[in-house]
Amino acid sequence: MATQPLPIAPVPLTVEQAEAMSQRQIKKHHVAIMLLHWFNAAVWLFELATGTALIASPYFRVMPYWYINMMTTLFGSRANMLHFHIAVGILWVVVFLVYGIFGFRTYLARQILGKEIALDRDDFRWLSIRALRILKKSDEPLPPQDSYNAGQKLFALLVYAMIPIIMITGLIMAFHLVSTAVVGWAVVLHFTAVGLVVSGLMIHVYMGAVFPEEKPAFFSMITGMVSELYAYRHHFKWWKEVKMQEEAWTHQFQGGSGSTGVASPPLGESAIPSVAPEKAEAKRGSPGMFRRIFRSPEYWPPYVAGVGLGLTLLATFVLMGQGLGASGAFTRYLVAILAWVAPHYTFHSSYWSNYIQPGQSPLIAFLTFEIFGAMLGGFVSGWLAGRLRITVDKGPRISRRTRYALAIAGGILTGYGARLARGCTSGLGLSGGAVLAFGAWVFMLGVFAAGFGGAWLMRRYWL
Amino acid sequence: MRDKFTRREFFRRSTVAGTLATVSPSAGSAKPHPPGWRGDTRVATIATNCEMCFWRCGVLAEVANGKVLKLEGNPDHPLTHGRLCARGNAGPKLLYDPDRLKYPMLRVGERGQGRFKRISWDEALDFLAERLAELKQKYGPESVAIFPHGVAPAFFLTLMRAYGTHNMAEPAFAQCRGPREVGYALTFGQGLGSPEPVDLEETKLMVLIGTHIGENIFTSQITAFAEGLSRGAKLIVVDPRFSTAAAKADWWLPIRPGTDIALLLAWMHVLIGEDLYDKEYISKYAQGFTELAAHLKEFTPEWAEAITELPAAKIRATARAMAAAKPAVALHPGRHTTWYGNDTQRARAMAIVTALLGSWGRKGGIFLPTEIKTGKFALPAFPQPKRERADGAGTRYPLASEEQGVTNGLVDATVTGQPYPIKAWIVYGQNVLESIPQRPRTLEAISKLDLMVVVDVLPMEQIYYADLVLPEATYLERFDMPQIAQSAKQPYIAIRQPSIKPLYESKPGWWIAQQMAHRMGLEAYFPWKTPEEYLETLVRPLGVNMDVLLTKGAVAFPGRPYISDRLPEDGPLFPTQSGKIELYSPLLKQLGFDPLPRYTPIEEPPVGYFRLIYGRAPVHSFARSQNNAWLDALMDENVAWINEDAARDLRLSEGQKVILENQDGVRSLPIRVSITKGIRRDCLYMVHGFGHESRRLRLAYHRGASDTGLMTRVKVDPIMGGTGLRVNFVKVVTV
Amino acid sequence: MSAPYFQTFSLTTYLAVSLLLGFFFGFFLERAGFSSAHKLTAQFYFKDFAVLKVMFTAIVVAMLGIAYLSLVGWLDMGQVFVPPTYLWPQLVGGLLLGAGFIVGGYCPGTSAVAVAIGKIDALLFALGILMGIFLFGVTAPRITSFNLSGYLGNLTIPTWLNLNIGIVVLAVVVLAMVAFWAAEKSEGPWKVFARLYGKPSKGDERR
Amino acid sequence: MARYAMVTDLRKCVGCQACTVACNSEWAVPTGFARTHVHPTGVAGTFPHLVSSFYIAQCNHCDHPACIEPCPTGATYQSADGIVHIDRDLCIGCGYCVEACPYDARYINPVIKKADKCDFCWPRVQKGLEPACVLTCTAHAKFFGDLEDQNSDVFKMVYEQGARRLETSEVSIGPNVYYLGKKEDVDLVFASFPPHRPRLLRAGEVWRRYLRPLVLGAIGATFLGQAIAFFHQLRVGEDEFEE
Repeated sequence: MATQPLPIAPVPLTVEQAEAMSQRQIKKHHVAIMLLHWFNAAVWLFELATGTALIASPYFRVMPYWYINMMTTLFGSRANMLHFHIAVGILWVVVFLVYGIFGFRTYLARQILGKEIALDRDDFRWLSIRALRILKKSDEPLPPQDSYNAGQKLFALLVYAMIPIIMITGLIMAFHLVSTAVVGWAVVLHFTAVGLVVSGLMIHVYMGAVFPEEKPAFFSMITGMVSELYAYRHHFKWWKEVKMQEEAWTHQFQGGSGSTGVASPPLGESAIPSVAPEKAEAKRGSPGMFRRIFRSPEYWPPYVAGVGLGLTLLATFVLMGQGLGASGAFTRYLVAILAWVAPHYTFHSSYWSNYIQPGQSPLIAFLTFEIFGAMLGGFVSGWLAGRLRITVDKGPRISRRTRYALAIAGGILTGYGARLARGCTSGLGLSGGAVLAFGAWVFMLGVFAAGFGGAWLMRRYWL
Repeated sequence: MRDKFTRREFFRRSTVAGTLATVSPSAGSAKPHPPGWRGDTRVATIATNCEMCFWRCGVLAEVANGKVLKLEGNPDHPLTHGRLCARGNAGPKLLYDPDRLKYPMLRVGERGQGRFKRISWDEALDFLAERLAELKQKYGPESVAIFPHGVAPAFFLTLMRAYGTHNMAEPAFAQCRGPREVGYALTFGQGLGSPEPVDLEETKLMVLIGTHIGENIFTSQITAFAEGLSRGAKLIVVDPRFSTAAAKADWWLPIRPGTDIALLLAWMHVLIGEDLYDKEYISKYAQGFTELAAHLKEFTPEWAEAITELPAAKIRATARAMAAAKPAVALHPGRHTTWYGNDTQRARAMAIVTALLGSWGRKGGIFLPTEIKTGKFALPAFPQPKRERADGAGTRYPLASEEQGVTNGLVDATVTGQPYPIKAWIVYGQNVLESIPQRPRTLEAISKLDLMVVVDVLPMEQIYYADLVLPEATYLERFDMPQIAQSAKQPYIAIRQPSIKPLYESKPGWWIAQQMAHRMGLEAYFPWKTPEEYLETLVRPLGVNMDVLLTKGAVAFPGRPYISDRLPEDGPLFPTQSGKIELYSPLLKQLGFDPLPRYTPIEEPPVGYFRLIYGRAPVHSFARSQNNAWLDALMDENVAWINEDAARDLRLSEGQKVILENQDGVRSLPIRVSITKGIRRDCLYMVHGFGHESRRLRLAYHRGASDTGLMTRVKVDPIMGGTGLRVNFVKVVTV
Repeated sequence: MSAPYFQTFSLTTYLAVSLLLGFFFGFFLERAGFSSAHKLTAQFYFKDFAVLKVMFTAIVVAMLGIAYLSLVGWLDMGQVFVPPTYLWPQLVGGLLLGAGFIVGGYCPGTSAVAVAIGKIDALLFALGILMGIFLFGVTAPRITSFNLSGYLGNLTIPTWLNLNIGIVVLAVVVLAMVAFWAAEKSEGPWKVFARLYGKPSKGDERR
Repeated sequence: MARYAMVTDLRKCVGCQACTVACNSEWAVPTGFARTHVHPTGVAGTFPHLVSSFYIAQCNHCDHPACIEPCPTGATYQSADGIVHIDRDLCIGCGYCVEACPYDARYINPVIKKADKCDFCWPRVQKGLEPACVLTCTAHAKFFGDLEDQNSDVFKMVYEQGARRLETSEVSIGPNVYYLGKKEDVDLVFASFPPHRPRLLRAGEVWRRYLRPLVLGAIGATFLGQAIAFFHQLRVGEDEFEE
């Protein structure tokens, strides 16, 4: 079957071709996606209905009072309505999570990470032309579209961006997570995100359910299939892709007997050429000052890094009245976990309750945020220097599993030692050393003594 | 179009709608508690009295399944009528204080390290009985000294008297009320007792000399003080500091500290000089008036102005105001009155002014106590101690009370070994390191002891030096000797009964005394099994129905507060040697002291030093309540009041942390500075009871600074042994 | 108003500043190579004294800064936190931490940074730290006496030697110079120690 | 209907904080928080004529409360008798009301994570008991009652003895806690603790200034676009897409 070259744009069809095409059905939506879509639609219906009724403050109100009051009496009390709203919200989050965790690669990856909803040049032109056509400013034909046209892509991007915000802020408000200030912001962000989605939702519903041209799209969300003609007319690039896949599929099984000998490379994503990073770099010409300092993989000379660290330490003393630290942060994270896992034990244990201020989570402290910042700093510096790689630092002569065991054992010793000394190399060594605390220098003596002493015993594991 | 359905309309309708939808009308904040219920738990209400300080206000404890939910004032209490101060309300946080002493502990390691091992009650009591027997045999029973405080040790003192020692001393005398009791007893033949019989709600003029009513909170006294003020009574406040009371005063006299006697003498001079005193009252009841008048010749207001730095006109004006209001003048005798070592003479002077105004036993002045005769147990005679009292009461300090004792006298005896060595201390409910000044001396005394026992509720600093520590149950968990308040306008008997079983292994005082009596063969002195039985015997002669007492918590009796309603069986009006008010005291003359109060100048603070004065805060009791979570949240540390100009000279900024160093070089913990106009330049004021050194008091440890720590110098009152505490000077050392 | 300024910060600013300071802390640590266990442990095998150099430089810079600013009166030392000295717990704690360092390859701060750039062993080291801290929390009540022994309050070296702070600062700077000289000179006489552990392994040059 | 109010007599009040602790105890307010506060004014005036008093702060149950409007869910509402309630089941603890109250009478209870404030001990009053602070006041300086009942203490004190409300020209929303006492004392208290203008949380400000216009703009724009498309479709007619 000779394969004619496929046209690059939809050409007018003869009636027979159109008739044939309209009979054939192409699969557009996977059943899981359809179920998710209608579940989502139902959730949005309930949540919008109760949500707008819940907002009673004139600052935020969107619905008139008669509506708010009607819904209140419907649910018996505003508290019941809130609990209903939260219950549906949680169900929504759980379902999406289940989809996200288990179905990610099969259903959502293609859409989110693939290029299915990525806007390209055609899409932008489509948007501008469509608007101008309605306003009678131009009658150019609409550029070919992917499986989702530009408008649908825009709405999909909006929804994928806003849904996490709505979910997170919703949970924060429902369970008063983190702090009051955060809940205050969550209220505002929740309303904004919902508002923006609603702005897109109107067109989505209008286009889907009301606009005649798009009627097949509406039914495709029920049957999962669209007619080839509709695909050809409205989503040409997607139609072409499906066509090429069909040919490749048939070719692979029928034409493989070697007659033509030339097997056209199978289409599909894997064929995307991957450009080796080194080559990419060379291409960009000689590295400038910024790149040489920050992007080069070599470490900085210790004195320069030392001065940088020293100035940061000084700034910390000047601003915060205390030095940098790390082991304290680990302790607070542990207490937070313990308080969450076994609150009774933590509150009553003589040691852990020292870290708990009544009415404040142990995470709200200088050290916890500082160590988190340190990880960010490390990440950025590692990223700039190209050192971001999931690796393991281990001596050449030992296996990974031994290294992991050593790391954990070393960690336990360090954790215990740090608490005993009330600080670690950064908290007590650096900061204590800078203020010339007597204990700090004794502590550093201990660290280096054990370090050098133990080195001989551990030489097999590191060298 | 604007929704005409306005917001307020919306809410009114939604509430109505809410009701229509048969949701309970007050849907929303906490559901109402039906009577006898709190939320959904059945609640029992137990009437007892409070021990967060020594006023013992009436308290109702709401208890549900073994837990005290809330304390509230007891409306049936004859003195406090349902009112309760901040500390009273914070009782549950003492009961459930995680740092409480939980089980008996025996010292391991050196004294001062505070290292103990847990032992059972039997082991502890056997250990104590054995050591007491050993001490009695080696050094005699008098070698054991007891430092009690409050009502809890009452039964234990009976035990120790039966053991054979009379060396007992509580700070209530030599560090607090001593001088005033002795001064008024020398003048009117009887002391004042507690609650003070000051008729504040009926008075026309109140005079407070160094008494911080409003910062020192005794609930019923505050109610009377406030009622009096709102009825238009005038107020004179004599205080170097602009206290809460001074803020309400019509005359605030910012007197130079230590010169109160000069002011009082000047007042007497004006009252007698301008013939304003109550002539009829004095001629009828007093003697020694002529010697007094002669004595006052040259103590003119002008003379007093030079000493007290108070304008003579103001002294004259206040004297005349008192004369105008007499006899309804309530000259408050004060409560903590051990200030400069001449305190008994000052109390005498205040008593004489009260007499000149004729307000003793008169409406609006100082009313008289009414005796209540309670029942007694026929106990065998207590053994007569062979040697005299070690604390000098009756010997070194002739007029010191032998019933309350002189704490600093006992400390001196232990340090010097004179008149005989003291080998054991039993500190029961007292904080010897916080209430007795000269802390190094007390520690030196403790180092000389063979045995140091502490019975307490909280792990104060002193347990670090104790050999044996016994945990006592708090006032909400125990029976105590009932309060017989004879100095209230309506005398009453009020009981303390447990609202829940003692927590952890803490035990009530009566149980400890009874157990020790069995081990020491002194059962004869405890002829009752249960405290209810004891109470029954005590109350029977009063004809009080036990059930009413147990449910209401207190029963009042008709009072005879004024001279006019005295009955013959109340005994002589003025039980002095002469049977009259002794303006001139022959007893003092006979003991070699000034029969008439005289102003003797006291040492002034050296340049750069302030005189350390101290006082109370409304949310704390002495040094006891700093570890109470609710009270700590309201005031977690004390601050040092410093005059604005003095602070400017020292370049101090508000809230800055400084260290105070006294004349002997002793330094305090860091304390914040509070710069104010409301204190004289030469004084520095701080609230007593902070700067705790006990690491086991997690909320109170090292919070604020300790005034007692800075009191390394005292001036002992020769008449009754009280320790004048306001003789220490401090300078500010910036950190 | 004299530094430190944290009292005047609102909670959000306080936390934001903490985050920012932490960012630079992590950034410089990673820049110095402290995110690699090899670079950190190389120190104990006399191959690369980066740890000593960076830490000592940081201490000297901060110490000079603090001494100067408090001298000028801008930094109010009264409000600066000086870690209290618990002599024996800190000595034993140091030994334990040193041992943990050589066995595990990191210390708490550097392990956090190493985790950030993807080191799995650093992640396990961090989990180890949490376990160690939990172990301490559980055993703390039993070792309180040791845990509080050797308490010398907020003792600083100047007060310990009762020397003027200026002299002590100078001494530390000199000590640092000597240490740096010795580290640089490790090619010289100290090389014998390096030979003790044989020539550097292949993986060493690059990291 | 009633109009409940409270009067504090500063001549009698000695600032002993019994009210604060009794209230905390009655309503299990977490340690470190309180529904009513006692703020000393410190010492003012010139020696020797000095002035000092106490400001007893609590919810004033204002005639026109500033805390009801910003509450997103309408959890806080004012019943006809003037008492401002909080529906704990409906409150999400967002803090808008706390920021809005000019008298800082509200706080977020960290244990139950809801807004909390003095509600004049409404459950006790319903049972015929006095509010906890009024019962325990050692100086008998606090009075609670119905302003519309002629022979109540509060009526006499407000309308006959001239008890005053803490209001300024800037903020006058009709607080119903009145203060009685010497003129200089009450003036000092009012001068030391003026109510601040009702504030909106910064999140609220951002919402009002940027986010709300953004959302309304977006919805408006898409609605407009869709409307035009709809009319266009009507005009052009249903060119049914041949199936």
